[in-house]
Amino acid sequence: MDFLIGWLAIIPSYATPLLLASLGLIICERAGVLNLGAEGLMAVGAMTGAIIVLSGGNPWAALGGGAVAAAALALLFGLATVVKRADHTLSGLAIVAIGLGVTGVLGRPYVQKTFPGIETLGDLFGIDRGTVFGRIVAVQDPVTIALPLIVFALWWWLQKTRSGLRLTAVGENPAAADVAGIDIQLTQLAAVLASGVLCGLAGAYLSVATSHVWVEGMVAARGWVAIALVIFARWNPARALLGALLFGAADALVPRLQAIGADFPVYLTMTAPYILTLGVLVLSSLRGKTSGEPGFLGRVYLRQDKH
Amino acid sequence: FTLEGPPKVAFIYGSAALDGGWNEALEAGRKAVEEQLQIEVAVTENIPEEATKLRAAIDLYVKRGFNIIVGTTYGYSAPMAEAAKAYPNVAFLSASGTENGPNMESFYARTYQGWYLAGIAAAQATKTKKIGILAGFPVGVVNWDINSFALGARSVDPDIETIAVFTNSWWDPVKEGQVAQAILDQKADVLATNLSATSPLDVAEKAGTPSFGFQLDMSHAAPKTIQTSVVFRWEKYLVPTIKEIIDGSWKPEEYGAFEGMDKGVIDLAPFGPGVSDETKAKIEAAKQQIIAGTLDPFQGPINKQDGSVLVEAGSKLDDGALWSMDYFVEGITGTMPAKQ
Amino acid sequence: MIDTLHQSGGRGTLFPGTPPALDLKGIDKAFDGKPALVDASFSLEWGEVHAIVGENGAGKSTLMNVAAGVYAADGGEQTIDGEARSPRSPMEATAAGLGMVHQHFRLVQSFTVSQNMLLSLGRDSRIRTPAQAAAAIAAKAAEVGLPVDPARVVADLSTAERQRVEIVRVLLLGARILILDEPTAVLSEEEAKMLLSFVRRLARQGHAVVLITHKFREVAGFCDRITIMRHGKTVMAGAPVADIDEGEVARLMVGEALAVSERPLSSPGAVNLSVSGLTQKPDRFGQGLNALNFELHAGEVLGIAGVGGNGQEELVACLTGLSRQDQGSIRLGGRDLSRASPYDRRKAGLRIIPSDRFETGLVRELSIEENLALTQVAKGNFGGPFFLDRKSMRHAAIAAIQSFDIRGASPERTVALLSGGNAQKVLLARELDAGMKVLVAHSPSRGLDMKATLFVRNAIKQAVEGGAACLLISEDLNEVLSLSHRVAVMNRGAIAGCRAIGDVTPEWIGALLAGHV
Amino acid sequence: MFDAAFLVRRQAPGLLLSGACYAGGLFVGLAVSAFLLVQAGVPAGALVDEFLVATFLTSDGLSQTLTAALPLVLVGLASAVAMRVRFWNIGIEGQLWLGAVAATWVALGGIGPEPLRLPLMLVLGAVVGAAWIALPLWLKLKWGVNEVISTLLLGSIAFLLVQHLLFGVWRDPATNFPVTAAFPEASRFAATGWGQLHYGFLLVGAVTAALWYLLDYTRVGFYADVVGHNIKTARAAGLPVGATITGLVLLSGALSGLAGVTIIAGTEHRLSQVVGNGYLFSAIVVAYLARAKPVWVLVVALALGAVFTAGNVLKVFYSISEGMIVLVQGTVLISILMAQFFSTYALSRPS
Ligand SMILES: Nc1ncnc2c1ncn2[C@@H]1O[C@H](COP(=O)(O)OP(=O)(O)OP(=O)(O)O)[C@@H](O)[C@H]1O
Ligand SMILES: Nc1ncnc2c1ncn2[C@@H]1O[C@H](COP(=O)(O)OP(=O)(O)OP(=O)(O)O)[C@@H](O)[C@H]1O
Ligand SMILES: [Mg+2]
Ligand SMILES: [Mg+2]
Repeated sequence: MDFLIGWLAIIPSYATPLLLASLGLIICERAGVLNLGAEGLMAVGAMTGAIIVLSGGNPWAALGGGAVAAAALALLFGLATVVKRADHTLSGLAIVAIGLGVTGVLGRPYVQKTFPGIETLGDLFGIDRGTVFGRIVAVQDPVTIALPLIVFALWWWLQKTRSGLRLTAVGENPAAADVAGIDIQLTQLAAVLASGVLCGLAGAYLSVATSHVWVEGMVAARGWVAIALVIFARWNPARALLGALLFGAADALVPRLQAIGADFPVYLTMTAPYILTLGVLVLSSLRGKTSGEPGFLGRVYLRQDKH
Repeated sequence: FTLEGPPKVAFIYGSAALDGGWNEALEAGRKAVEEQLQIEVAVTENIPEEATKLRAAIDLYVKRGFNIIVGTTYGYSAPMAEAAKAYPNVAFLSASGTENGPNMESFYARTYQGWYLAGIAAAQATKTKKIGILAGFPVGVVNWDINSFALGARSVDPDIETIAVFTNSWWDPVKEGQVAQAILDQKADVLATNLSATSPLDVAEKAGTPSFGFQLDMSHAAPKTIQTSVVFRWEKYLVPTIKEIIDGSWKPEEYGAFEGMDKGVIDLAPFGPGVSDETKAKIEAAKQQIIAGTLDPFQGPINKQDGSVLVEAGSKLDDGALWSMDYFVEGITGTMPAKQ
Repeated sequence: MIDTLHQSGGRGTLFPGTPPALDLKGIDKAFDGKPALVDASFSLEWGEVHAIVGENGAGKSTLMNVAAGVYAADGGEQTIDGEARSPRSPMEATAAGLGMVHQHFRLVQSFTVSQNMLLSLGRDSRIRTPAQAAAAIAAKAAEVGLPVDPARVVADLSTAERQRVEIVRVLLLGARILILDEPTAVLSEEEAKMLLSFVRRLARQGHAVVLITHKFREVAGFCDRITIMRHGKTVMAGAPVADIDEGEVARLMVGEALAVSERPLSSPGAVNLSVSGLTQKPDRFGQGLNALNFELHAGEVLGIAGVGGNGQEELVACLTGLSRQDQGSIRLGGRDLSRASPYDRRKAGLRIIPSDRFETGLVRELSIEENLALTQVAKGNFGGPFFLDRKSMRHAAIAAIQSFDIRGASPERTVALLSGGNAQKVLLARELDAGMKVLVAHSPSRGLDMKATLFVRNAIKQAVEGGAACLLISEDLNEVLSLSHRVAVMNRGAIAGCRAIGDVTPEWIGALLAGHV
Repeated sequence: MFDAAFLVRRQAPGLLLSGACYAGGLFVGLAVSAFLLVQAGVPAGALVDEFLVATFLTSDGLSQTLTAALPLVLVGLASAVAMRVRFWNIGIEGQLWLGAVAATWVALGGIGPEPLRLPLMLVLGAVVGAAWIALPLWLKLKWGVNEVISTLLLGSIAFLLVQHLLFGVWRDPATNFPVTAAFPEASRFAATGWGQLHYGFLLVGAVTAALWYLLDYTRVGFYADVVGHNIKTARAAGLPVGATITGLVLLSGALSGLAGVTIIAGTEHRLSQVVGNGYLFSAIVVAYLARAKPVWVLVVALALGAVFTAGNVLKVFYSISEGMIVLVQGTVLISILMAQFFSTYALSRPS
């Protein structure tokens, strides 16, 4: 029981950064821009967040700052892919390099300096940690708690609002969106920026909310997991939430099993989330579901092309 | 071994020099060499543990007249040994390496001595009789720390259970914080980290749990709850050794330099505010015994985790056994990730 | 003559004294140096249906795309309702009251009709929710008399339905100038007739309509004036339809008179292809097949008429071997090919001209010589498995380019750069080879101009006279009737009836077609 | 916005224009990089002296570049052959790891007679690399499972398997570090004596030449082009679509596996936790910039090898951090990518 409670309580801390980043990627890719740069964007967010707190800033400002800084890098990505119509895949990889590189250079003076992070709900509202509810909820922070709302809002926006439809239309069929009077490039740029903001937030969450310290390379491939999650979620925010929880749960389980001395092959067990994802992927293909991939993902639209 | 030409020293790091942990401890040693010996010491960071990349860096240095090369990670060991054969007039020092030769010496410190003392302190601090330690990968130099920590604690109270968890990475502060939480969730009320990141100490500080750091004095990360940190003082090895190399009196140890508390290469950082005088006294006494050689953490009788006998009473593990340690001792709850 | 017509351009005008709805003068447009329009002009009056005809690649779509703000002209002047206006985007054109229904529809397939509609409505529109949009669509559709179901997903709609959605959309956006780019190419005869009467009505109510088409019947029956284009120029501007006959149009379009095609002269021989009990379950994408039977003899053309979407695509896919029937058999010259691979079917002499040449016929990105060699390489015609003989490939291509009169082609150019008619010739050159026994031709002249159409039909004719058999599947009844020895009608995935050409009457076809819709 | 209204695609950009844009992008990228490096403390003169001279004009620099390029060529080719049939092999590192694992098994176990040891390692490494991509391939062909994610996932799984071995049966019992014992001579490529270059370069050269011939002069290459551009047409034309995809994708896996063997038999002489790191990024960049053409893969891989060599020089003598070097790579790459704009599109403005 204790085991279960501890496990449940920690899952959100694993899932939150993954989910934030994949929501950003979903927005971006729904507009047709394939974004493989998540790892670099998150790195910039993580470093900026840390620098802001270490320079005396408020942790919330740090989250915001991380988002803004990553958005700036995303703007470069947008300049390349949307304005200069460069290849999306390679531009994404370049953004990873630039993000990791910039943080390595600018972040040097800030490595390994512990700082205060975001307050948990327990701190904020004095929730009693004696009860089961308290033990699970008190350790969460406002970002995590807000996430289901964000997911729902995003889902609603994409499905039910006109601007959400316009975004999706750009990714599905930009020629149709163009004659409908939608500014393709502006929409895509906005979507790219949104992915910058959310990936930056995810990165800043890692340093500011989870570990309260910054080191080079601390994103540790979580950006790539977020990309896998988007495909797993079939570009649907609600399924991304589910997927992030699933990934998080599996990831959180391994150290906990070690801590109770369970006899199991750790590295082989760590393959479980990957095998599980593969399984889900195969199952959904088996049931003949479409991948949900936006029709024009990763391709370049030009009005004066033959369509 | 005699050096040709004026001494020029180069340090090569596997990642950033100022990493807050392992490299930074060596970097302190490098600075001491520079100041105390009044020679220039060059630095290269982020050379991956690949033969091609390391060898290229060594070649470049040697071509420019550098003749004392210090490599700082175990993955450098084999390619450094090859370079040592190719450059017999260059001295090679390999931190946590495993190869030695006429112009090459590996060096490491008996960290387990410090961890034994930390274990004693942890036993004084625990109420639940559960203490926790998180570590990176299950290699010998890590396993002996964990085992020694547990043995130190059980020397005070044989009922103490030590929870040990490997994060399976050397460098992931996010995961380390989460693993620390996992240990605390198992009712451990003392937390030690065998890694470089401070995030576990941060978790401990929030929870009010007494904590132990490693490699450098980590008290800044947990000013209230830190007990102490097991720290390296590499200058105590590097300065005299490089001096010997320059003098021409250096003779590399056959099995490498393996220094302990007697030389001061391994030590404890100043105690935190929460450590009682009684504990301090106890630790100080044990420390003196270790320095005197009358106390060895791996002195029998010791059983393995499964209850089988590891060391009979009256004997102790030799250095070879220490390096190949791939098991937990009795009283540890934890999983060896890839048991054979 | 062109000049006089241009100046007298008001003869069809129902609203004298008003400025032209749309006027384009001296339009130039080149794509990366390659001219598509050279000093082209066009004038459209309120209240008329104005046809634009011309060969493939003549510049019809390009001119209208310039008018609608999709392409930016390199030079020239444009007025809309008397005001100088050159829209720089489709949005600006919409704002000026000009709406275009493109040759390839601009709808988001995964959206419903009303969601598509919401997209197009400007920010200031009062319609903000799908429900409001649905109501508006329903109202507009009722007003103009085009049935449209706002709740359905576009991907599930038939081509005709999609077109209605497009038309209702531009009308709802307030278009008074309506440009329809080859709207009837994808419609059945019935559907086309309905559409054309509708636009005529619209024009009479005061709209102005541009109709791009390749069919003179439609010009004669439904349009007021005609503009003819050739090689990017306007060769006849706005002549009243009543003053001109088909021969004249054809002459102006291609610059020479056209020979009239006939069905191949030959007496049918032995059964070459026999299909029996072909059945495939219907799915989301199509109608499926329902115990379909026919026999095809050497030296004959069997025409299969029918409204699109009655299983034609599925039949061709099953014959090609791209999809597998659930039941039934396919035999060619006595061999059972029911489960054979496309390769074995080709080896047995089956050749296919698909309805969409760039989907299953040609590879856009590859060169003409490679496209021509596509089916030959595997047979070892251009070197063995470990060596590809590019030299002989090129020689073969040069020969094919000559004998099929593929224009604008050199062997190493990519097929994407060819016009539709010439691309189709590449396909014909490849498929009509010596080994052909049975040709399955699906809408072989869809979207082609008269000259190219004639070329395609002649090629089929010659092939059949040489002893091959041809299954001609087409929604163009004219094509079926002029080429076939026997005519079958396809309905709901089955052959509803089959007769020798001499016995075919309009009533018979009408009755069988009417089984559907 | 941004003159979208006037942009047209160039129909067939000339070689000169393409080359000029490539060079222009490279130049701008290098200029920005040089600025960054000077800011970071590298004297401008040293950039030329050390960087250009040491990398390209010294024997050490050249042998270093060649050695570094060998695995890059193989992974670049691996990525390229898969790209030819529109298969995204994101699991290159996984196949590389397992190829190395197979070779290690042969080397440590002393399988087979000594003269055949190295060939056996190469063959087995290639086979296992191919086997590791077979599952994603099968899933894609059979059920249309997206290979981007399945190969990515299997890449992660492969690395964990390596961990399991390195911390389990293969750990060096003497030191207990996750490094295998060193391979005996029979399991290594012989050294040429020129820097670290080993005779694996002959293998890499031969493989490149073979692939160049395969893709440009045989049926397989022709089939691959058709399948890669229009799979439906390929099917309808009766081409062996499944076999073509299967062949090239398995080849991709095999090449990755071979890269793993080349690394451990050529320079590392043991299996460790780092030998496969970072090759995915390089592979995709190389294949993409080389337009998936084998000969160009060779050229681009050599260029990237030179970048690594130059990076080493900067790290060693100017304390330039890894971050700066990665930043420079990213900057040059994105600059080249953006420059393509000018050769791909033209403005058609009213005159
Ligand atoms: N977006 C484009 N890019 C390049 N060339 C184009 C483009 N659009 C049209 N062209 C070329 O311009 C010329 C005119 O084409 P257009 O589509 O206007 O012909 P069309 O008269 O509509 O023919 P069709 O009857 O085949 O529809 C052709 O040579 C065509 O290939
Ligand atoms: N998009 C394009 N880009 C470049 N050249 C093109 C393009 N489309 C067509 N062409 C070339 O321009 C020439 C004129 O094309 P057009 O479409 O007018 O063909 P055409 O000769 O009239 O044939 P058709 O009888 O099929 O209409 C052709 O030779 C064709 O190769
Ligand atoms: Mg055309
Ligand atoms: Mg057209």
